[in-house]
Amino acid sequence: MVPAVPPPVRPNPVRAYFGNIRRAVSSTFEGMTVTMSWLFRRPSTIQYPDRTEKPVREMLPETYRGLLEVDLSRCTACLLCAKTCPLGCISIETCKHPDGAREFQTFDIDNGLCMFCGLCAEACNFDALAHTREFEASVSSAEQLTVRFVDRPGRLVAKAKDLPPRRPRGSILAALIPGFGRRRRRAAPPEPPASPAPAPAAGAEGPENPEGTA
Amino acid sequence: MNIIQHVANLLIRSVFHADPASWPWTWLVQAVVIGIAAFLAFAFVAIFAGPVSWIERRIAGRIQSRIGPNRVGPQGVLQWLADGVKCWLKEDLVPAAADRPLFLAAPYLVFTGMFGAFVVLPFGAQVVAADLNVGILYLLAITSLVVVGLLMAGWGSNSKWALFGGVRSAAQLVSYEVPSAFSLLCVVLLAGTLSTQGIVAAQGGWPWDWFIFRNPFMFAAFFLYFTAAIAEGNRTPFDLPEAESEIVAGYNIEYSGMRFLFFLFAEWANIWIMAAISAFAFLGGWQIPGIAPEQIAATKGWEFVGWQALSWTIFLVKATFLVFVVIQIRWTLPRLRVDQLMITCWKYLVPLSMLMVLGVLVLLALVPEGGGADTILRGAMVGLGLAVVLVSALRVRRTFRVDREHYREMEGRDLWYPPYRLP
Amino acid sequence: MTPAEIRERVSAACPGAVEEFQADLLDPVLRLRPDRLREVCRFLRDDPGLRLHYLRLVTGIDRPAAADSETPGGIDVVYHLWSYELRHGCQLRVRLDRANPVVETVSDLWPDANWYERECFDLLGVTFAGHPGLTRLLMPADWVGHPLRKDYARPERYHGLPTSRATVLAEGRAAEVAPAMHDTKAQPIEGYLRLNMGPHHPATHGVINFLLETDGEILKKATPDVGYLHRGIEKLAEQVGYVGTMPYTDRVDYLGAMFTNHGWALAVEKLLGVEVPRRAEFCRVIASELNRIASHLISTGSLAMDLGAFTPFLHWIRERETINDIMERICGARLTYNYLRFGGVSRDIDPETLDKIKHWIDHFEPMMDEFDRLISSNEIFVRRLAGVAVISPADAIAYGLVGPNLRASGVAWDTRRDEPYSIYPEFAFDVVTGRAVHGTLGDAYDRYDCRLREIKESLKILRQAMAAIPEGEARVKVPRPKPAANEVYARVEGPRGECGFYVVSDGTEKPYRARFRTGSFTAMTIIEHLSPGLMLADLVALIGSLDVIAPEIDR
Amino acid sequence: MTDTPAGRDPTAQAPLCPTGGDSAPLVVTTRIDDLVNWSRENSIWYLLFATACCGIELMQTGGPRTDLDRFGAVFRSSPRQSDLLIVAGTITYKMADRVRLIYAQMAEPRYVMAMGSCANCGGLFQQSYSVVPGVDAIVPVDIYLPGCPPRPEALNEAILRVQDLMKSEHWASRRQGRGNP
Repeated sequence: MVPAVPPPVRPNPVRAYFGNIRRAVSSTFEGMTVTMSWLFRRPSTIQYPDRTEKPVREMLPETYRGLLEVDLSRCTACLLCAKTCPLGCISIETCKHPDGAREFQTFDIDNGLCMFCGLCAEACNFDALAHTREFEASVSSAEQLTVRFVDRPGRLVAKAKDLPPRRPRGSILAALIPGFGRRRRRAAPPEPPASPAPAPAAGAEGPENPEGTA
Repeated sequence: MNIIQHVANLLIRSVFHADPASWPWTWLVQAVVIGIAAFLAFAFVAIFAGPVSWIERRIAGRIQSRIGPNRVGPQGVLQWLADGVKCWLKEDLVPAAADRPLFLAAPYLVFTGMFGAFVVLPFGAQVVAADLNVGILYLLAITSLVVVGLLMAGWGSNSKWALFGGVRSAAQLVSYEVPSAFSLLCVVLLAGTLSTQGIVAAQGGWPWDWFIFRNPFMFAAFFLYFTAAIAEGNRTPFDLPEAESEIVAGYNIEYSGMRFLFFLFAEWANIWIMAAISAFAFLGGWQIPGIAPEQIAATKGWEFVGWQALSWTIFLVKATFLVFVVIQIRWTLPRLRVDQLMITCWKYLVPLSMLMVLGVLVLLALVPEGGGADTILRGAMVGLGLAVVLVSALRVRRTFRVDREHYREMEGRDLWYPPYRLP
Repeated sequence: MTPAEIRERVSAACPGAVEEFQADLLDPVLRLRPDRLREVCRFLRDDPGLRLHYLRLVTGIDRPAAADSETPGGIDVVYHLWSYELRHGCQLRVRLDRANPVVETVSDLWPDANWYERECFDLLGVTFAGHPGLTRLLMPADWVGHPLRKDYARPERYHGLPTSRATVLAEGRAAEVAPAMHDTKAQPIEGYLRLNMGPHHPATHGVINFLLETDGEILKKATPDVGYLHRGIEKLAEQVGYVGTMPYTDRVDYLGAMFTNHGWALAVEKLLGVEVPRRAEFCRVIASELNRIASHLISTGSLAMDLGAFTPFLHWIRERETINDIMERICGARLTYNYLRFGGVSRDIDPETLDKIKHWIDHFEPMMDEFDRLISSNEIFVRRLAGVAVISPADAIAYGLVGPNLRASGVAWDTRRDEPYSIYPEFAFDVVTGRAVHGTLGDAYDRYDCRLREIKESLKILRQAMAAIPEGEARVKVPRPKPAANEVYARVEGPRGECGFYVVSDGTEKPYRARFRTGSFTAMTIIEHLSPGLMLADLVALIGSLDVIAPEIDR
Repeated sequence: MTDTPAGRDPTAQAPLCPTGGDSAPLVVTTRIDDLVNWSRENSIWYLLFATACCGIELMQTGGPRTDLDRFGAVFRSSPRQSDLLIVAGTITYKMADRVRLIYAQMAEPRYVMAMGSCANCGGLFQQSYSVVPGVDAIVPVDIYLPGCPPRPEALNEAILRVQDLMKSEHWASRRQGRGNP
């Protein structure tokens, strides 16, 4: 198992001298032909953000774990995600109305704290909390790192029985973060919905109506 | 008579209507002309050193399968300007514990050493700031001035890493002076003069008139000189004074802003200078194939200017090609260790360059210039040069043919990553 | 030889030394009397029938007395021993007094115990009598308390820096108080130049500090000073539970996150007794081998970069980008995969991804030849590495080197083959060892060469695995893990060698103690031994060729 | 919507950093500002300060796929020559004073980016006994970049964000406004 170390071989000094020169010259030459050949190949750079064939987020696979996003219209506030998160970067608060309905006080995800491990999205049974393919979220103050998903007071907690279809991933974040996704390429074509599920008509108009408020 | 005297005399005759030989203010006019020439040279250095940095970054980019600066101006050509302006306006820090005078003066000394070399570079038949009769000696001497600056920077920074860089560069430059001097001695032996213009004049426009293809010893001497010059210019594989992974940034580690810019400036310009020296000493300089310098001198007016411009272009193209080679070497090779650096110099380059001097001497005695043997020798050497070019072209082609076949195979398949492609 | 047989021999040779033999544990343990430890250790190492030359791990477990129990609390110090020649091992343990834990050092028997014991002293406060330099290893020298003790309380501030995020936010801006530079400096040697290489240095592969004593370019001594990235993952594992630790293991070795995932999953699955579906095993192997290639690309490329050649590094980065793309498809992240789950993997690998892996392998193989032409056969590169920092096989074992570093010294040991786990025995691949291509056996070039050849072996495994991948489920549902009180040591062959997870459970949802045994930690210990006489540039080559990364050392 | 050459929509930029009271600078000043800011934003030399996982992504960002060199951003090893300190990774208490030292050694104008969760707020190691909860406890941070680690394009975007920040500045404001910690 443990081999003996062979003694170093001492070569003929004259042959070694000229051998060194020969090897130095030939290996330098070989290396330079390789580097030269790269001058004739096209670079593999993707020219983010503006000179790409399509936005980089669309090149990413569906499985990519980007920024977290919750579709509150599907969230039953079961708190599974918040419990699963090893860090506690999801904070959910609800309050109960006298008429029995529960409404969201806060649903914050601290992007600064999040480690994008995907455990919370895995825990979510209703496909409400999910990773998007978004990644552009640099901000200039630490407070802005927290994304507050409850955009207005009185947003009701969804019932597990009748859930609306999931809104396209990324569309909620885009509505929430000012200047989000501003690194668009030049003359971006109208973006197709990212998920195969058809976007509900209600999803298109601003802060949309969750079911059951009427 | 060099161009400065020529212009000064012209000025004195036409503007002051005096005889330059007896007029008492001749020296003043000459001084003014020299000043203007120095400014022009400075502008040239600036305008050249900057784009060299851009060229280097683009070439490095392509070699590394990326793009390099392409956002500032068309294809990023103004990148060097942005870097320059930014560095200029950055805070100029002097470490509290630094040796202030040395620290402040070092970049300028390095710059002076580099800039002084431009005085004797023959850009064209009539375009040389001063055609010294000891041109080569002057070149060797003035480029050594750089080492004083680097040592000052290393010592004055009061940083151990900088000190390492400074000492390394001192040892390196002093050592590599020897093989480069010996290699240039071969040129001097053939040309019979130390004057830079004389050396160019001793060659011709056609490749078989160049010193590099004169005989096998000159062929080897060119590569020896080129290696030594790379070492003197602190370029990879000899970039030990600023070896990033060993001594962080070497002698310039404590420099910021404008002073650091001067170091960079000197580095880029140095590449060009050593390429230019190789070009005029071995590759025929500004000589135009088929036209003798006397014929150009005999022309007048625009024709003269045209020939001049052509000769400058030829010189610049040769030098720029060598700059490209230096850059390619830099992005190919790893770095030597300090002891290997010294071994390379003293055990390989010095004896070999001495051998080349001996060989050139022997051939000078045995093979008379212009004889049949000389012609055969030159033809054989040009053939050798062509063979080197051909072999490397074939190797390059083979290298990326493998890739092209692969790419053809991949073509049409839905790849979500962009494989690099042939253009 | 089984642990029980080893116990027989020890009892025969050192009567009365073994207090207890805990055979019911997954990895049986010999509990020794603290004052007989050295005697037993010497016997275990030197006895021709045992030859336990490799000290795998030394660590401590704090066991404070429970409020209601009568048994006194104590600190256990655990020693894991192994013999490469006889393929057996055992675990020793001594129980020390919690108020004054003192035990004799074994650092003169196994040199890698030096750092293990320093870490134990640092984090648990165990004093090792006779240790040559028992100072803090990971924490700053002026740190108060021993963090891995169960009753450790985090201080409010350290040198004016708040330790909670809330305080930082409340104070609004960067604190003005400058923390004093902590002083870890050993005494400078008279007549030599003291250089501080790191912790922020381009060649130290992360935040590691080297205190160099140099005579010009030649080193008198290089002393590594680590802990600049000590993030207390082991303590956090005790807080977040088995499931929550999985993403933390990603950060133990960010270049080989799949292996730390795998090791952790193996350990917990052993504790739980969970069977993993076959398809999941294939998924694990495919992802692991891709990750091994990615890690070796960084390590060989950055070695070239350390030696001044930047282009090869970027070429490997380019190839790595493609692996990252594949990884993104497989598990959703580029670097911190968090792919494995207890009882499977988080997501099955779809056929399209397998197809893309195949394409990539086809593309990558010619690239390896090109890389060889560009850098591996380059004369300067060879000369920089050949014959530099030679590690003899005996030294490699004694210092606890693992993985390619060990194999480069000629010791053909690969956990995948020799202590098989997962489905590795089903694949045909070679265990590459150093072959002294250009210099001496065990030099820096051999380590580099081993890694390059291992990439080829990984490609072999990948092809076989992709051809043989069965249909089926990639994950069985495992309830929230709550293993019974037990101990386990699980190991996988990571890109930096054996990646071991020593987990002590106590019947709750959280591990009682977790200790990650990583390859870089022991690789660092040998640097001080190898450094005298090297040149400054050789040290860079040595660090690069050992392929150490900071989080693996510091965890 | 007008697109700038870099393809960014200037109207969509959120206010980044208050530049001070001089709301109506002279035309000449603006011109100088334009030139200076142009040079600064196209020549961001960042310090290769890779402490942990984010450091790998930092290297990848300089690599062929994302190639920060396109924007004139290259890495320097010496803090003296760097404009941007990218804190890429966890900062422990043992490391904290070195970060401060590195920041102090940088020449003005200097910028700091906290890359990744650990630098933002301690991230997943926030509860650890040895990790500084956010690099903004040590040095003033200009840009926070979430991600664990952020992908190279995200870092690229953050660099563009630094460019925006530079664009909105008066050329001398940095020297006056910031103190040496």
